[in-house]
Amino acid sequence: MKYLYYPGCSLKCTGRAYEESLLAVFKALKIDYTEIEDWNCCGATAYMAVDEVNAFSIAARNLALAEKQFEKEEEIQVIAPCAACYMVLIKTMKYLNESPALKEKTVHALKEAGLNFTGRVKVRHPLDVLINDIGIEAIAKAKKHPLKGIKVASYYGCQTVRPYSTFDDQRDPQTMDNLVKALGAEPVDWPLKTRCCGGSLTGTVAEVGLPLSYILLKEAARHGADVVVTACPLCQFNLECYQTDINKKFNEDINLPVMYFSQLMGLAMDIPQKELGMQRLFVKPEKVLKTVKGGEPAYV
Amino acid sequence: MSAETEIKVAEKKPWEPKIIAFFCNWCTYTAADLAGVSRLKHAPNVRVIRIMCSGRVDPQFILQAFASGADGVLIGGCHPGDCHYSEGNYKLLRRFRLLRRMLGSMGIEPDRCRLEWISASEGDKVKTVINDMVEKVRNLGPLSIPGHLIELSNKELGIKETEILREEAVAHAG
Amino acid sequence: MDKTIESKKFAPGSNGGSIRRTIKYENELDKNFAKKIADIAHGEAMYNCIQCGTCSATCPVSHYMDFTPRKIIAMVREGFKDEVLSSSTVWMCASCYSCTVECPKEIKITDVMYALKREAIAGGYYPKHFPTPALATSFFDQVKKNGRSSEGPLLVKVFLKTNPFKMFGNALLGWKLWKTGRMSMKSEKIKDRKGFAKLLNGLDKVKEVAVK
Amino acid sequence: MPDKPKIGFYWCASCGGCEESVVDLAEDILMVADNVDIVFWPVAMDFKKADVEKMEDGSILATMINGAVRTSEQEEMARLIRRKSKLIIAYGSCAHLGGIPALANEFAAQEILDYSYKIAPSVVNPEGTMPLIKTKHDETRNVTLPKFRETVRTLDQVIDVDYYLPGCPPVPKLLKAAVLTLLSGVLPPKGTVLAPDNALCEECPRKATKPVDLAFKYFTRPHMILADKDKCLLSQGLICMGPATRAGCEAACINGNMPCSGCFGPTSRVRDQGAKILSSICSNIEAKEEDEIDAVLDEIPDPVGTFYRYGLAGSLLRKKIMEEEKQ
Amino acid sequence: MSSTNGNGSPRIGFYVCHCGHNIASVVNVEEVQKFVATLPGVIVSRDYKYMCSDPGQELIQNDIKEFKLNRIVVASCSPLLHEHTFRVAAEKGGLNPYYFHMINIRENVSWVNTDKVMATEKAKDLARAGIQRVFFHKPLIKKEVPINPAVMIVGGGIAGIHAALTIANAGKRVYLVEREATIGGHMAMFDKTFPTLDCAACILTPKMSAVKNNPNITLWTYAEVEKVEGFVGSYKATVRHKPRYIKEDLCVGCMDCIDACIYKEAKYPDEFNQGLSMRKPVYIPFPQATPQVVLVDPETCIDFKSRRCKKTCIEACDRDAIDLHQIDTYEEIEVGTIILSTGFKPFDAKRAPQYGYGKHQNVFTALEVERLVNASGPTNGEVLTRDGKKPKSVGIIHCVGSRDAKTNKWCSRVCCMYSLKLAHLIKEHTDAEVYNFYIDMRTPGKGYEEFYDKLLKEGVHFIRGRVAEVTDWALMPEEKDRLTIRVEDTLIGTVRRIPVDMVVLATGLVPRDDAQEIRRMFNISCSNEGFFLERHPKLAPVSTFTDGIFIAGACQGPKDIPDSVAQAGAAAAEALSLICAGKIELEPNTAQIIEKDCSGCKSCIPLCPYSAITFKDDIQKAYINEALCKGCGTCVAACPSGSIIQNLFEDEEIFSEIDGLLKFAGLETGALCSTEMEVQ
Repeated sequence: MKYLYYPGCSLKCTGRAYEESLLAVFKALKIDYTEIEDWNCCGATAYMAVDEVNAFSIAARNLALAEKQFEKEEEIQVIAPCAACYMVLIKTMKYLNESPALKEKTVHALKEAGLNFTGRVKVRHPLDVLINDIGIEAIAKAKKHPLKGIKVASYYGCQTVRPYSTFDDQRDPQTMDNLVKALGAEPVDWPLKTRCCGGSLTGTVAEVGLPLSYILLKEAARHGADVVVTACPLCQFNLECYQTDINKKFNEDINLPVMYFSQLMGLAMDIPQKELGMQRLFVKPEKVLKTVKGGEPAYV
Repeated sequence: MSAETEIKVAEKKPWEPKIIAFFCNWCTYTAADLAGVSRLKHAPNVRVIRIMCSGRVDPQFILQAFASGADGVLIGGCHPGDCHYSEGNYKLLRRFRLLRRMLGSMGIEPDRCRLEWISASEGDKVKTVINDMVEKVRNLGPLSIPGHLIELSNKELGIKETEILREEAVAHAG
Repeated sequence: MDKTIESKKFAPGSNGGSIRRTIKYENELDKNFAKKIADIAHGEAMYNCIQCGTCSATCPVSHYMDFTPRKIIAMVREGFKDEVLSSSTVWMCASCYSCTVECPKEIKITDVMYALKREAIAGGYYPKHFPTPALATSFFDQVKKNGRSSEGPLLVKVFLKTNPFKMFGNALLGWKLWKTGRMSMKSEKIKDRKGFAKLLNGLDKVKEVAVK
Repeated sequence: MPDKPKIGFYWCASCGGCEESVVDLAEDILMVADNVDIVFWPVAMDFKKADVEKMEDGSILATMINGAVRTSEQEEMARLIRRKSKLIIAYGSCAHLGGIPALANEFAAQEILDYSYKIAPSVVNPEGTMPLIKTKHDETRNVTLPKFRETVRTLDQVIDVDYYLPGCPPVPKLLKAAVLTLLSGVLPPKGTVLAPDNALCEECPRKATKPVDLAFKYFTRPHMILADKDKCLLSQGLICMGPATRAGCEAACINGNMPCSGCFGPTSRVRDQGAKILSSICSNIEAKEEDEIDAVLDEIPDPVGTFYRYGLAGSLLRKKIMEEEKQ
Repeated sequence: MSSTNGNGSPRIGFYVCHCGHNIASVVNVEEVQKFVATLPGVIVSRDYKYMCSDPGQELIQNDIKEFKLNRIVVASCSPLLHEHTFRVAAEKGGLNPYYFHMINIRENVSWVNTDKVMATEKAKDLARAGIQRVFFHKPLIKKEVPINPAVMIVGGGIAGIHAALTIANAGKRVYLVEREATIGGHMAMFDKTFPTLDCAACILTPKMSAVKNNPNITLWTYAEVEKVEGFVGSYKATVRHKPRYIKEDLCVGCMDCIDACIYKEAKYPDEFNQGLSMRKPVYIPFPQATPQVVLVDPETCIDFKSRRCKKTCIEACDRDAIDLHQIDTYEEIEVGTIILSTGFKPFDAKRAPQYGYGKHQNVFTALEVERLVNASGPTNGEVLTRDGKKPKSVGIIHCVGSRDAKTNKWCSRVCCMYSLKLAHLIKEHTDAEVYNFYIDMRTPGKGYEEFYDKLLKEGVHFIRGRVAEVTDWALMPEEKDRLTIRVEDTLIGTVRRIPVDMVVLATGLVPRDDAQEIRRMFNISCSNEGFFLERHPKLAPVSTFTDGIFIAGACQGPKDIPDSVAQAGAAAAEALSLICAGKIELEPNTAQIIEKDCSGCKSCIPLCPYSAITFKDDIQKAYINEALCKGCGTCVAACPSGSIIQNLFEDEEIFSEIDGLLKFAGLETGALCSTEMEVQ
């Protein structure tokens, strides 16, 4: 199957490692993707707060671009790895299809920009694609170094499974855990898989955001996780980059690596660490690296 | 009163769709009552005729309704398997499938003739179905067959014009 | 756990603990407020609320809000416009959608929060020095201009707007990010910015029409 | 000499078969001739319209008009004859129900003209010449043609009709009976169809072979199978209109191993022959699931042509509702 | 349309009802009345406040005499409600009741339409249709069928038991069919009953044995109804007796076989105790089971697996009551009426995953706790967590599965009260801190609110808020290794985390899984949520749309014990009233074939679901057996030569109704042509 790829702003910046590792994995699994040409910001959570119609329309622009780029396809598969982008794009599809008035407005505006939106797009999350299109078996086969004895806490965050996505259970999702199993690691069953990490609050209102991230790290550690894997650039950022602040604030000494599921896959599939953006991590997943590479340094 | 005057009367008021409904006593008519008891407001364009079973609906009734000026016909029966008389609704379904196709070739759109399974408890479905159908028929516009037949007869009864022609012919001949 | 929270500053009427009247007179209420909020997509579900509090209980940040989400819904329905729009609640919402998922009456609470954020910004209610609205607006402007957001410049802007000193607190983090190539100060832009502008103008037209 | 009762024959839109059927009376026609004066019969003898106009109103005892009404001329003549005759008998399926010509009611008049003068493959008409109501023949004379009406109508949709003699064409036996009734002077109530009021199965030679449970699994058509000569045709999946059609023809078609196509029209208790046969046939289909039902019904490709072969003009809907008629 | 089926030229009396404001507030009844007065055949046209009132009916009767009316049309409520009333009125006036026709302008017009003008137009159309219809009405003779005095009751819970005893005590034969091995239903599992706190067993078991001992009651447990045919007065039901591998008549319930079973330890989850205790393959559901008969569970009995068991049980039984080769047996019974009391099913707590039932071992359902607190239960009345500890604090979560768009929209009505009861019992047994988490406290019933007061005094915590989640992750030290309930205390307006040792889920009541099949079998309806539908929510709460079939107890909707018993009584009374009347009148709306017209085409014969139509070979025509005809009219619609008529629904009656409803009333296509003549 052919896919269109919508990176979103974060994956070009704080989340670069996500993009690098994901695309590396795609390549390794021979997933045929092309980036949407001249895509724009999805509007994320902030845009909706200022102007609803605009928010839907700028999101719709990307869908329209997709339709333009793949005009022949019956149904266009768009992969959006960033949880926020993913959710916003699905939401846009849903609302435009459900509210004709809104759709009319948007389509009219898109016309102004020389675009059209018919609603042929299907927005997919990479986890969805990997599990349901590629399949656990294929992934299990693709791994070179089974992650024996590694305890992985899958952290889905909010918007990957809520509220519109349907590829997994909204309260107790399993896809990432299955993925982890396929890589030979041991998923830890913990209760906070989908609890909020604080989102942008962690950066803006630390006194509210930090505790949330803290709870997550602490609970993951309590369940004996060696590493936390996420599918969202913001979650990864909050959980990893604020660990020093968190330790300071709650006088703990948590040192829990937080990486993208795609990076974990890459390591297991013996993809060079550089291609997986491992060097961009603040907290190195030493234990994982030992298992895959007999303890060589992770970065050059 | 002659149909002609009727037409004029009809023209005075803005057109409103007229829909004849045949509801089976056990499911759909009861559901309509339930809609009433629950005060579920809906479009006033549907006139219900109560029959014991949707199986009683004779295709003649539907044609007669159209021929007498209905813009749409709605039939309501028990869900398949739920018929109070075990299978009347299936018998109707079979007639309906062909009748609807036939109406199509007679220039009557499928949306004007509708069959719905509505159980005794589905008062809300009565409401939604009626509103939906009234809207669809409203968009289709009036059918008013008798109206057409009369207009068409007026148009056809061009006696005068033939007379004139003949006179001319005679005149020239003479 | 840390309870001190800046948002207290603008909790309704909490002007330094002075005595304050809590009775509410009908003429102080905005009777159209509920309708206005309900008019957003799927908003009518808001009227289903039975005040069970599931939203508040499942919300990860409700304990930092001056009104819990449940209470906000009640206040919206009754027209407590000023209190709602000047409350910290809407700006605490992290859009995690767990309330939307858990609500037994299928109320899209997160969307209601968005609607309130918009109202607050439009009505100039929102606290000037509180970061979240600042983030929202700066983000909005940036995307409007460039078609994309660039976290580096964005954060700088937000801090300048709100609390410049915080920046130094985050200097170390910023440097680490820059070192690992996860943060740059250059602004991302899309190519077809004209078309993008057209798109947004087009919308403004549509809206005008809607207004007329 | 004593005046014999006057009888007339006239034809409108018809094939002439009805006229033939009069001759089919064979020697009985002499009986008729002895007892009545045939004062008007364009097919057989030379009459002019003027002759009829000269007659005084109501001077003809009965006129048998066959054929449906499509043109202004037919309309005009029908009215004229109505004035001149005490009784009008709609003679044959076309006058009675519209007949084969009435199938044209599935199309607009213009469509039909266009097809027959321009589109039809056999037509060679480069100039696209079309019949005109009025053409200048030369300096002195205009030629006029009757107007081609929008629809085909049954006789009683144009004039008041007293009796109906059904059939395509009516069978001699019934014609003879009709004439005798007229002469007898004891007349049945107005509007009577001069044929038995039961369905054809009553007199069908294959009645006994009709199973109690038809449970149709499929339908077929005469050109597709070799029908068993003594088994009920419905039981062989052929659409036979017999159950919904008046008896009186003594199952002529069935005896020719062809299904009844309904030319005698419905019984007095039925308003719409097509609707009724549809109802009874469909009710007896075996399938229950919508798509299975449709699969069986798809084997009736042209329901209108099948169920209204003779009855379209006289049916409840009478004609196709044309797009332009809907506003 | 001028034809009147030869019953005299019609003299019609028309009456339109205000129904107080119910109709008059939307429909301009006076306008309708004036309009109808102008219609052909109408002699009197009146509007009146309440037509169904005595004066209203007398009005009709007097007019019939005074104006020699021979047709009556009343425009008021639904015929399903008052048609009978007015027919009787017409009859009293000396008219054949079937000369009456009823028009529904309340349920079909005033209650569902808002536009007064349109509604009035609609009412007029309906009236005109009715007027035109009665032209063709014929006098008909009522059809009566006898009532078989035997009654079948399906479901032996408290409702079924009470109904059975009531009818049996009136001296009538009752067949009580119960699916389980014992009667008693859910009530038998309860410990105490609210609000009086008297022990369920103490009040139930006497009634159970009364059933067993009543000579008029045939008690069939471990049996299911397979098939039901016939109609009110004479139903024929086929009952399947499931093999319990014990000869019921021989077993005296000595339970020697149970002791003798080669399984020395009971190792299979005990259904009656909600799997909180174990039983053997041969077992008796519970000590007071009625009948006192053991049964063998083929799923777990070795002999059924390997056929190589020593069969110590058989040796042990000195009455040779054990027969491991039993098979299904069928029995056919004839009854006149049927009462369905098939009960409910508790909501499956797993469908509310946020409460962790099945994930956290100390989350219990209410029914499990009922067994725990029960002296004869798995813990002999001790309330213990699954790890065998006495809980120091217990949280009871109300509305589990109820009032939730994702699961059940409805309120289950009994949960608040039984939660209060359990709170009391748990406190009594353990003296733990008990928290009730409720959305709204619903205590409508005699002594219920007082019971709530009592609980408040007992120091039980009441927190108004729907629990968001039950989790085992500890944020605070006191939460370690316990279950934490996260909830908003909505009355205070803050979110709270409350650690407990035991969570009780007050699961709601839902329809039984096979409610739909049952409903089909008995030809009745279900309401949207799946409970059996009553004929009228207020006026016929235990009747169904099928005559002679009644419903009682929680199969009709969530209900507590007092209400179930009350309904059971009502259902019994309904059945008895039919039985005492001895016969029931049926609508004479049967079909008949006009012999002289029928051509014998046989099209109608296979269409009749009751095989009421046969082919008479001697005259070569079809014939309808009126006794078998139920009056659906399918054959009428399908008769290709129009030779079948259905009383009350003749073609002409319906055609005239259609025409009456539409503008071109009375002008059939033929008539239309004559207007063409007028035009020229």
